[in-house]
Amino acid sequence: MSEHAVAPYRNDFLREVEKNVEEGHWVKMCMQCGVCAGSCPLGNAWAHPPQEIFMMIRAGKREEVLTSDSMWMCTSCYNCIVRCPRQLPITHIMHGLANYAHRLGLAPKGQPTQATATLFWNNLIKKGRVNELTFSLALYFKDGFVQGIKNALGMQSIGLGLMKAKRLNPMEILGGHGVKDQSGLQAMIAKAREIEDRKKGFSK
Amino acid sequence: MAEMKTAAYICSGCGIGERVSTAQMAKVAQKEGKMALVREHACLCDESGVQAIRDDIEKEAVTHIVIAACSRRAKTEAFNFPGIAMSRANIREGVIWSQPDDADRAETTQEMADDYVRMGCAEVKKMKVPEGNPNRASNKRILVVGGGVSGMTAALEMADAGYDTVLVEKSAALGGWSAQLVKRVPSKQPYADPADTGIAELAAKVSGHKHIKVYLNAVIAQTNGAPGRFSVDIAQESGATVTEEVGALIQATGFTPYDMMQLPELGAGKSPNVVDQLGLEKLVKAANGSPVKRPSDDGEVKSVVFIQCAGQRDEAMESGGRHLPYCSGHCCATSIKQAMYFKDANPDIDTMVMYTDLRVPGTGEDFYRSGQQKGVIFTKGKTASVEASGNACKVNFKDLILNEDATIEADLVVLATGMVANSGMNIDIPEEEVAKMEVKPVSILNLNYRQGKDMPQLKNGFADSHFICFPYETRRTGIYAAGPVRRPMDMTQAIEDATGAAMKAIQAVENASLGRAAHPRAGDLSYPIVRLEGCTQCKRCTVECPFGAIDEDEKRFPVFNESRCRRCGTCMGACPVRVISFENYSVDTVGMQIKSVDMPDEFSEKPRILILACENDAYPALDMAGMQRRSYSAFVRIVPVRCLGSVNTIWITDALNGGWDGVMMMGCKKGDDYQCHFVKGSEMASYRMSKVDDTLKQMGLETERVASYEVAITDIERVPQLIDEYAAKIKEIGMSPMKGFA
Amino acid sequence: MSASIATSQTILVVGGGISGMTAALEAAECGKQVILAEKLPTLGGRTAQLYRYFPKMCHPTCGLEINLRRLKGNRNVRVLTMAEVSAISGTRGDYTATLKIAPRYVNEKCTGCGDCSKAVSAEIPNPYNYGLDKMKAAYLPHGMAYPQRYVLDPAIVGTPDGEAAKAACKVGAIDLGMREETIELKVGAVVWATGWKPYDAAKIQPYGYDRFANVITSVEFERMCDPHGPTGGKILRPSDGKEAKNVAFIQCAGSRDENHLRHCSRICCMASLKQTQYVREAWGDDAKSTIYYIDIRAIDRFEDFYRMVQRDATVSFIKSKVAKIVQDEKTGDVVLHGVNTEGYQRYATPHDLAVLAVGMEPSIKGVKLPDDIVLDSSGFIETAGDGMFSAGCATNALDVNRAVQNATAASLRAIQVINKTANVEAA
Amino acid sequence: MAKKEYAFYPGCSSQKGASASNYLTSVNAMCDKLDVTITEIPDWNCCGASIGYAEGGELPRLALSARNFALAETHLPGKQMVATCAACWLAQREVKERLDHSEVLLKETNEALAAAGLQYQGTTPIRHMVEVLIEDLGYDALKQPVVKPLEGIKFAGYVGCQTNRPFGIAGESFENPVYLDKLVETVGGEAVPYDQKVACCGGALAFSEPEKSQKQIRDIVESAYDHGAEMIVTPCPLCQANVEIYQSEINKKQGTKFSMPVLYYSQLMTIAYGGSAKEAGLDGQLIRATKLEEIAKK
Repeated sequence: MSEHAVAPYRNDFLREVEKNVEEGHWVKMCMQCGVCAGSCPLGNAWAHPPQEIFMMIRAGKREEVLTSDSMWMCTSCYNCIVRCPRQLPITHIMHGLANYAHRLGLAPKGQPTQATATLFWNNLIKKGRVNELTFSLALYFKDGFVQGIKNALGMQSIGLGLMKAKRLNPMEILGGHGVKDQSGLQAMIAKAREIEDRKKGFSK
Repeated sequence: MAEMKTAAYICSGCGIGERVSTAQMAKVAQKEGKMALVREHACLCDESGVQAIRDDIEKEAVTHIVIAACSRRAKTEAFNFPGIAMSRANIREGVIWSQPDDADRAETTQEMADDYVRMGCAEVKKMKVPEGNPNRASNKRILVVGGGVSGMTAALEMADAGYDTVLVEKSAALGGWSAQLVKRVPSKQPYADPADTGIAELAAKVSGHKHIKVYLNAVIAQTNGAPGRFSVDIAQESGATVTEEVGALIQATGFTPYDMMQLPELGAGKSPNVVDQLGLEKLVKAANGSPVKRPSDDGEVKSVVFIQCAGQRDEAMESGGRHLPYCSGHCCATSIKQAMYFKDANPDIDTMVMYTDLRVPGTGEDFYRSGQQKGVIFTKGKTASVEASGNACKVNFKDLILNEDATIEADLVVLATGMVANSGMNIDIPEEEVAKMEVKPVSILNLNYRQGKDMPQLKNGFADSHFICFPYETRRTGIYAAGPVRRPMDMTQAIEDATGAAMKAIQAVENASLGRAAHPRAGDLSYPIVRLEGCTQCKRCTVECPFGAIDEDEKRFPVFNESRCRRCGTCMGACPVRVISFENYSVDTVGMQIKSVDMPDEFSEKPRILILACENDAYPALDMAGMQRRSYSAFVRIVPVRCLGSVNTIWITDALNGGWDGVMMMGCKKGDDYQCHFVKGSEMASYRMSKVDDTLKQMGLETERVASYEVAITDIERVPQLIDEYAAKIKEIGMSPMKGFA
Repeated sequence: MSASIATSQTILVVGGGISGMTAALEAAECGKQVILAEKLPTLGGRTAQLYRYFPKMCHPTCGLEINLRRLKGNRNVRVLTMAEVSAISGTRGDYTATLKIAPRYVNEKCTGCGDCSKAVSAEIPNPYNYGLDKMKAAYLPHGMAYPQRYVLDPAIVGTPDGEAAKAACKVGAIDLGMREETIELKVGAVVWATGWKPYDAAKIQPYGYDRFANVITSVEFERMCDPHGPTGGKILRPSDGKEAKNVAFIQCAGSRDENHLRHCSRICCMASLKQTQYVREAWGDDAKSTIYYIDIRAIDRFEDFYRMVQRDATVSFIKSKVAKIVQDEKTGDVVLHGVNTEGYQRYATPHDLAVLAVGMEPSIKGVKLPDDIVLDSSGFIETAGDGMFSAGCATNALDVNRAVQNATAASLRAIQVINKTANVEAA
Repeated sequence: MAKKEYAFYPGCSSQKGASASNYLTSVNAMCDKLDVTITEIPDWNCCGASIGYAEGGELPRLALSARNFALAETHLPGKQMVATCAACWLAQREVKERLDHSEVLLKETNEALAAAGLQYQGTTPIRHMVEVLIEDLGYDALKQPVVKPLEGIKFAGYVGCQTNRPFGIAGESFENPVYLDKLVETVGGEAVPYDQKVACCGGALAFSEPEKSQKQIRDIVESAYDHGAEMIVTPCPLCQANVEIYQSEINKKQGTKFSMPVLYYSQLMTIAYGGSAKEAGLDGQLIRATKLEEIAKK
């Protein structure tokens, strides 16, 4: 990480975050009241709550922040946003940091939400709409075939229930929902990604 | 003044008539009170009642009246007769509302009412209508000491109100510290950026103003006199001394930054790259728009750390603190401003403010946000040490959020040290201790006052002021403190404060010219009159006066400076030979009330308890107890006094000699958090009362017969309890043996 | 009353709280003519509703008594109560102010004997106690009320209660026929001392002031601790009257918050520090106070008070903006949820009572004012125009000391206008 | 009542055979009864949902929602876009806010859209179906069609997160919104006090962090029981799915006996308006809402 060696409490990492992380320019506005940390439904699961992460960014703790799994605990409930007295878009900053860490390959390996998110995204851009069956199957098998079978069996009753209730369609596996203009959609996503990578200096 | 003609008016309204015999009271007023005219009225405060009194004043030439009705605190608009001496017997709140409406209390209630009538008559006959201080002086010029932003503002505001002003500045130029600032913290929205100081313009206005006379390189050699007639010797650089006659003074002598050399642990003196806030202003001024240079090697400053509370918010000296125990208030905003100097010039410069509590009250919060917006970083941390490392500094601190020790390197470290008041000498330090000091304190006002050369200090070396309800009230009438000499403050507040002080100074000269008292008895025309032929030169009055109003002449007789006097009567209380009095408040006006009551014999089981109650707090509390119909013993007789400090022990001995069974003294809290409106009055009283036990023993009386209480105006529930407990105590120790001898 | 009592030499002071009284008295004691207009039936304002002042722990009514004495002894001040300024026209030195005077239904004859109050049966919420208790609909606002005249609540006018009050008054002070009147005054300068109001705590949703009985505001707590308040000075939980010994103080309730008040209200830290001492005085060592704060703003010599409270074993400090409050349906305890940011500890702490240190909102916020009055981003008066000035908490969030200081300055600025006009007229 | 028309964005979960297909069924029935026409936006795509960020990043997500707007603007000009899924509505609304406030993002997004031959104008407002009901129609209008009031049924109004924060329904508080309760009462049901009404069900973390989200779900269901509710009603497909589906899991793991039906407001209204159990999508419940079925049968 030599090109990213940052002096403690100097603003190099803060500037990096402001440049490359979604809504990152808000980080400096935190006044350390902690209302975000107290408002998170999964609070206990956070090794570093948002306001602490903001402080760590200002303290130049690049490694610790980007390799942390804390921001992956965000359920997108938006409690922190509506209560923040400085109106920081905390949810989005957490998403942004997670995405940034993920794109840099620094996010903790096998972090379940990260893996799920990737599967979800790939599933949706394939056809432009989410295929819940293939998505959930993929999810079961993300940890390998054997574990996948276990997971699937574990959820079998639910799966069957959903099928009975016509809320899970086995035919989906043969294609199912999707947008008509899939090429256009994929071109659009590719273009968007290209611009973003250029802007944020991600290697493809 | 015309021949005294007395009249008593007995009101039977508000239920008085149903509870007591007003006819009986009228008889008392006539027979015992010797009132020339006595009238009863069904509702004395209505048009007809007031008109009846007016008619008597006009047609019957009545000069002295007793109103036996409600409390002196009620119906003041109705009972307002200029030029007439008036005493008010408190029959409503003080008798019928404080006594239960029971048949078995009817007799004692009537006795109470009768006694208050007796007391009213006795008092009014000893009252004169005050004519105002004869030694009034009407010089309305005002002198300001100190030419910083506070002093200049005060001078300008007074001049703009049409008052001639003299401004004395010890340095060669106007402006003070504020002249050294590059910019100031903004005082107008959006409170986002440093603003121009406006000092040059202010100084120009002051120097050019037709009502302002400026002395530079000048100090006060001596200050004589009193409000309306101060004469101030101004020593100039040339050595020449000029004397200015003025009516009031404003001390706006500002502050000195706390000496950062006391903070070696924070790198002061260890590295040239560690400066205080004024040091930084100098660096920025020197850079004059170009990048700020690092003192050690003129390298460009790339990073700055601001350390808040440097040498401030320390433990109190008495508990081992080495630095300032207080918070100077402005420093957080000032550091934000200074960080902006760098950020506005070049956002790539790292600036960090290290704080434990960021203190930017009011709209300062906007300025804080603006600082963050500009990229100033704020770290809640406690600095352990600052060390020089080459051309940089290492700041070692504990990050209180991340809860770990950390270090940051910076080119420049700015210490936010506090404000130390330039308040002159602390006159409460005894001379022998002053003698021991290696650095002798230097007086600023050089007051030629018996009690010392400067204004008394209140706390932490800041100039005297009651700091909640009446922030300008010092113990030196006609001399007001303004700006950081009074309390640490920023420029915006100093401007406010100076304007307020200017107001008070103007008021002081106006009141002095009319021979009237200043706060809190503003408008009071009475003044202390001394019979020097009786004086024994004991100096108690000169020592005890809370306001330093009394000096001594070469023959060590007291010299009263009436316009310095606040009319509290502490001198009257102090005088062992009772030669000091006020026209409408004297040893006699109270003494005769005490003598006037009807004293039942020792077998009557009707003790008499005298209550001397402070009219500012204890008396209103008793009134409100009545308003809430909280009853208390019928054996007490209450006499309001201006301040317990005015209580002369003769009243107590006379009372006891006269057969009173007990005396309750009710005054305000004393000490650091004093609530006495005359600052030291209640303290003086308690000091005197500590000696009263001996007197009692000599008289062969139990010491319980005199008791002192600290009573607050809110003690509405407590006061009746105190009274009843004391009445029980008296019952227990028995009636006074002195009855019948008087 | 006609306009003739006022001239271009008169100063109009709007608001009869401590700032307005100060501005009026300082000018009057300089010999100036002043009209002091207060919209409530009594002078005294917010400070009259405080139990004690920090840092001296002394009693606001003590200073009020002095100011009332100054007022009673000074004929230069003309007091108008129940009077609201509805319009101001003209310019520096020559303003015309229109005031609406609400009917009090009690005239100057009132002796303050209280017979009317005894006679009526209707009760109304007591504004002096922020509605925490009720009072008779014929009332004296409080023990220090000035003028010391009763007031009839409009609700009982035209009811048997109104008639009963009238019948009970022996001095004919009750005038049920009173109507709102409008008066015009010629004045030379105006001082706006309109003061502040507590921020509406119900808007701070996570704290559930509107849902949980045991969440109250700091101003309500002040009344509760006053021996003459609704609970006779006892610190009790509204929900069940249980003795509240474990009290939470929540700082910045509305203040320093872009969702509510942008500014810091300055007084709240000191107010809470002071209130911890009420709790201590009430329960001794059994007391337990916890202050949840972002920054403790104890400026100047107040730092000594802060240090004293820090040493108090019954008081603890947690650096945290409380995230939310839930009232336990069984115990009635209020449970505070949040994170102590100094080292990151989560808490879910039950307390008997939660006191919200509510911020100061300018009273004039949302009121129609003359055009040349400029408000800042928080609604405080920044500039009031050439011959008009703001004083006290109309200007900024100030403590009593600073409000009085500010009001004294404002009265000089008004006097400057008067004196200049006088000179012009003379010339 | 005046006929109302909207461009409809159903979202992935509401598709036929998907986890919220019964939501769609009931919404269609409800709209018929209320004479509200919803025309599906041709070729709409997934909004990226709240989980899309990690892989998708910022601009691709903006592009996804922008595409939906662009399609609505092209094919259903002048019509407001209405979504039934909380996440879809929120994503669309956030993207609109950001694009309308950032020149840069607008430019870049349209650059990406151009690759699909589309352009974002920013002319179409996005509404949630609940907003349409409350603001465009109003409670009175919603009451009129009621023929079978849901008397005697106690509902816990579970609002959840994304229809409530950060935007919420106008006039509602984040901590104690009451619109669901009002809707329940409008159709004759009883809304019980409920302290979990804005709690989070774990959202997308139901897949990745089952223990953590199932703890949330347990609280949500438990509190409904504690407050005497017989059913939970919600406006959010993910809330509905999580809270209903995982009850059996929780029972299995933790020995609870949860069997609390979780419904959509639209199902309640359809039944109250006289619709059949099928029209209301009641056959789509994993935990049958027997009491509602009975009312439907009447």
